[in-house]
Amino acid sequence: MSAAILAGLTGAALVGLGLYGLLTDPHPLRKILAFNILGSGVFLLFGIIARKGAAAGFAADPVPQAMVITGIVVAFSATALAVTLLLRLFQETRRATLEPDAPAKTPDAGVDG
Amino acid sequence: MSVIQALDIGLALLVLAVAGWTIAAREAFASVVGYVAYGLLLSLVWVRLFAVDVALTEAAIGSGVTGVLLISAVVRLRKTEAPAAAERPGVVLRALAAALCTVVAAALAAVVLLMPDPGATLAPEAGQHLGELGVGNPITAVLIAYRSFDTMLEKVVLILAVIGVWSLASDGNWGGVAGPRRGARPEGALAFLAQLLPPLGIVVAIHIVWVGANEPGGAFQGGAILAAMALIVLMARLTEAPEIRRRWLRLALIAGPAVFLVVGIAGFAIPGSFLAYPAGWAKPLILLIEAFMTLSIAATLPMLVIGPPDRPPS
Amino acid sequence: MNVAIDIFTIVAISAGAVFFMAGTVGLLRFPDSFTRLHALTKADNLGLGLIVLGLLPQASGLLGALKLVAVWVLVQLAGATVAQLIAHALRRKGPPT
Amino acid sequence: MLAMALALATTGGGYLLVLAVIVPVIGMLLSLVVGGRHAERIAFALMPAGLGLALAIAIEVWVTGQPLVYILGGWPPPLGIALRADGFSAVMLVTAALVIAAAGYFARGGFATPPGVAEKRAPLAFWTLLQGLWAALAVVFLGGDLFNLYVALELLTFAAVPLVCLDGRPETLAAALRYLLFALFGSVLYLLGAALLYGTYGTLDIVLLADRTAAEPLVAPAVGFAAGLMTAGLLAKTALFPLHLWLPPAHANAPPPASAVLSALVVKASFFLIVRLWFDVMPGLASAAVTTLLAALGAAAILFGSVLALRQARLKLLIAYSTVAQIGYLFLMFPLAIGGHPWSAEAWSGGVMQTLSHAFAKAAMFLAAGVVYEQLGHDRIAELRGIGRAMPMAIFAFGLGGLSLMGLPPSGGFAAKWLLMQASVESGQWAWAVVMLVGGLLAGGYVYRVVAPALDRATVALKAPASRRREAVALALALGAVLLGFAPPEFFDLLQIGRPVAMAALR
Repeated sequence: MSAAILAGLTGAALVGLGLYGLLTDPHPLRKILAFNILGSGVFLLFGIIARKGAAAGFAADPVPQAMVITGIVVAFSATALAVTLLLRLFQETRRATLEPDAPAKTPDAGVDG
Repeated sequence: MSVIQALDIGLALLVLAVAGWTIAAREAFASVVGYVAYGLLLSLVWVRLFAVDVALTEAAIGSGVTGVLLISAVVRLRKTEAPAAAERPGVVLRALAAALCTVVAAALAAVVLLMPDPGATLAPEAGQHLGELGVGNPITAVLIAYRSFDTMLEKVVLILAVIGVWSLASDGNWGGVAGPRRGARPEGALAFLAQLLPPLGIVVAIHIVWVGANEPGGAFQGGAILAAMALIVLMARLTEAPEIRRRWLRLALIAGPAVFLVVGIAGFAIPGSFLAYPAGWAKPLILLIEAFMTLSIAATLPMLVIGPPDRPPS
Repeated sequence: MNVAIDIFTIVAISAGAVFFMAGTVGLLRFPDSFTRLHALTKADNLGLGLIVLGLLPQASGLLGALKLVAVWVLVQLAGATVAQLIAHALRRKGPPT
Repeated sequence: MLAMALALATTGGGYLLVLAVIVPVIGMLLSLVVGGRHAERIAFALMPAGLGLALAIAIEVWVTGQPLVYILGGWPPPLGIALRADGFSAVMLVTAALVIAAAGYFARGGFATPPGVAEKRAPLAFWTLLQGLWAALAVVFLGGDLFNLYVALELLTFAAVPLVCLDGRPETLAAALRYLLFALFGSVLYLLGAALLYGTYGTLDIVLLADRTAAEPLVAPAVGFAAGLMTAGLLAKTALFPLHLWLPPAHANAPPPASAVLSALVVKASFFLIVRLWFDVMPGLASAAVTTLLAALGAAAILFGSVLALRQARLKLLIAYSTVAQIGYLFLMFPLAIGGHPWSAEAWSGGVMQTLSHAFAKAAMFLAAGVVYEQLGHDRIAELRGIGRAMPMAIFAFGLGGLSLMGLPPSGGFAAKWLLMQASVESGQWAWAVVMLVGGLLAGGYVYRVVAPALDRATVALKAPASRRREAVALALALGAVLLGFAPPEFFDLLQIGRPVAMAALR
């Protein structure tokens, strides 16, 4: 079994694990963690595709590898925005839940925000 | 089975075990610690896939900077774990979710295994133009030349994320020092490290950006190391974070995409195409863009980690 | 000559691995956090030191050797700092458990 | 083959596509650096430029009768990235420019930096994010590469989510976080599909992919799986039933100009990519089962969204649920417009028309609701009696928008639903026509719930003086939705330019 096939299987399993965490864990921070694991599984699949594209003296196809670098940076900024939102939500409500308790309680503040 | 193969399998199992721990751990803190270890192990997998550039990015950003962000968040959110645990779906739902995820993972594994090997590739095309670009690292060529539009937009994504994070400040604190108010000065050991490490880190970062043209490395990896240095200095409270209203901070944030755009628009005039480099000028222009991208990334990442300002401007 | 260098490398790295092993066993078996910390830092110190020492003769040129030493020094610094911080945090929390 | 060669080289006027993307990017970067009240000024200075560029692109596409292409950096696909504009992209760009300009004009004052203050949080965030969102939409409508489109989707998410919670109330924060998680989930599935496509074909360029999928008689399992993953991810972002849960709280709680842009444009961006995927990239894979499933979900969305809209107590939530329903109509075009049937062109025009007219109508309705809220201090439907006198233009705008949602003439919504219904009758797929009729009746119900009491002869106590300017903005958008109903035949010719089946017939 080559490293690439092994990495492909690992990537697929990571996607499954991340998906499970995203679906079942109620805590937003754990959902964010699961999203990151899901994402890294997807990146690994790019990695195996790059490895299978070894040609012309390169050990791997650089195009998908470059896409992964872009993807990692985007995933980080997504994590940062989500974590900051979550911390702010906690600061306001002392809770961290996505269930909108009473969305109709105070309607929006119009455009004067 | 060779030793290398056994090591590969061991590494894969370890990665999966730590990922499973991250998902299943009872306490969120343990889960975050697991995630940081997971990121480091994953970088080893990337090395095994002949993707050293990705391994560096994963270790620096995916594991390192993300780890700092998550650990500081999990400590502040400790009180919310028990109420959230009560919302956990029942066994039946979880079993259903597990079944669904298993099916997806199995299908994905099958699809990936069935893909042709050697598969479709752009490696020959990517390699063909390295000479005219004057760079030896094909990944740098993809990021700063062939698909430079992606890279430029991705930096805009980072800036929008900073604006999004800042927008979560309260009105009165707008313009103030970025990040939460910190308590007492931490112990001497951290301050010692924060004085010793940055000079070394800056040298390493510049080295990584510089060699990035020909070897693994580049703006993202180097910028992430600089960002880590900034974060250590901030954590040791050797200096305050800048106020977000500062013009120089904002210039540093946008420098990368701005230089990218200027070079790109100049391309309209000289080689005749947006984002194209004039013959013979590719290498210096790529280095120029990389330098400013590094600066912008080094400014952006700490802003995303430390969060919105928590006190009014002075 | 080459054989002697290779044997030196193998011996040094094996010794380093033993220290890492011991450190891991200590992490798992020691009774409280302070002693666990002690076990871990020793493994970092000596284990990594021996491995780097073993790899030095195999390094490609002076720059490679310097990088290896830099890795060791950086891990030392980070390890020592983190151990300090953890120990302080533990002391704030109360007596060792 | 001719079409292939055309799609891989820069065409005349192609530079307009680059400008359409970088003008808002430059505006966003400048606004952040200069800061303060200049952010608003820069946004306003660039809006006419953006609209002009969008119109220039539309005219260029219309005159040449061919899609515009720009090869970025001189690196042709598969290695490089191309920007392309066909008829659909061009009209979406114009619509985006108009709706964003209207929302911006509406937001003036509300998001102004007061005199004596160097910079305020909400205004700076609003004007920079609005320009970021605009840039993201331009890339979505013009991008020719699936990974580039992934970056565009992320740009869109990062610009849209903070807009939802600009006022910082807890329920908006929860809504924004939920929106963000759904959107990220959608992006990651999309990216996974893109990875599988790259692994199979070695390119992510839409035209090259279309050529390669068409050339292969048998599709690899990876391709089918990729299409499923990408569609599922994009559906989560489009909020098609049953993945709509995030939409009502997010759209109903955002500040009105943001709600208008989110409902009118942002959900359409991911819909646009679903259309690209199934019509351009892999039309061969769009079997009857796939298109029927999409349309069935659309039909369920129409019925479910409309019924829930009928039951809402708050005006903005009603409008948000109406968005859930109207998104459903978009998906009815899939079984009707795919393939080269005589009715396909009608269904395609109908689908595009629905996208455009809903954008104008829904933006008008959210802005009208913003006026109502601003003046009453609430938006409880039960207490709207008599507001028609206090703010006649806003209620008129709401009613005209509603007309378009119901599909009554004269309106763009009527044209859209008429075309879709005609196609469903001609193709013998009667069920969709019935759903559209029922949906129209239900829409009539929820619009009546608001308009009838508003026109009552009662007096209301206003908290704030009426802003005629804002009412006029809402009315102008609603008139846009009506005007679409008078679109000349040439307009429909424009929509057909670059339609994949039409191109295939040309080949």
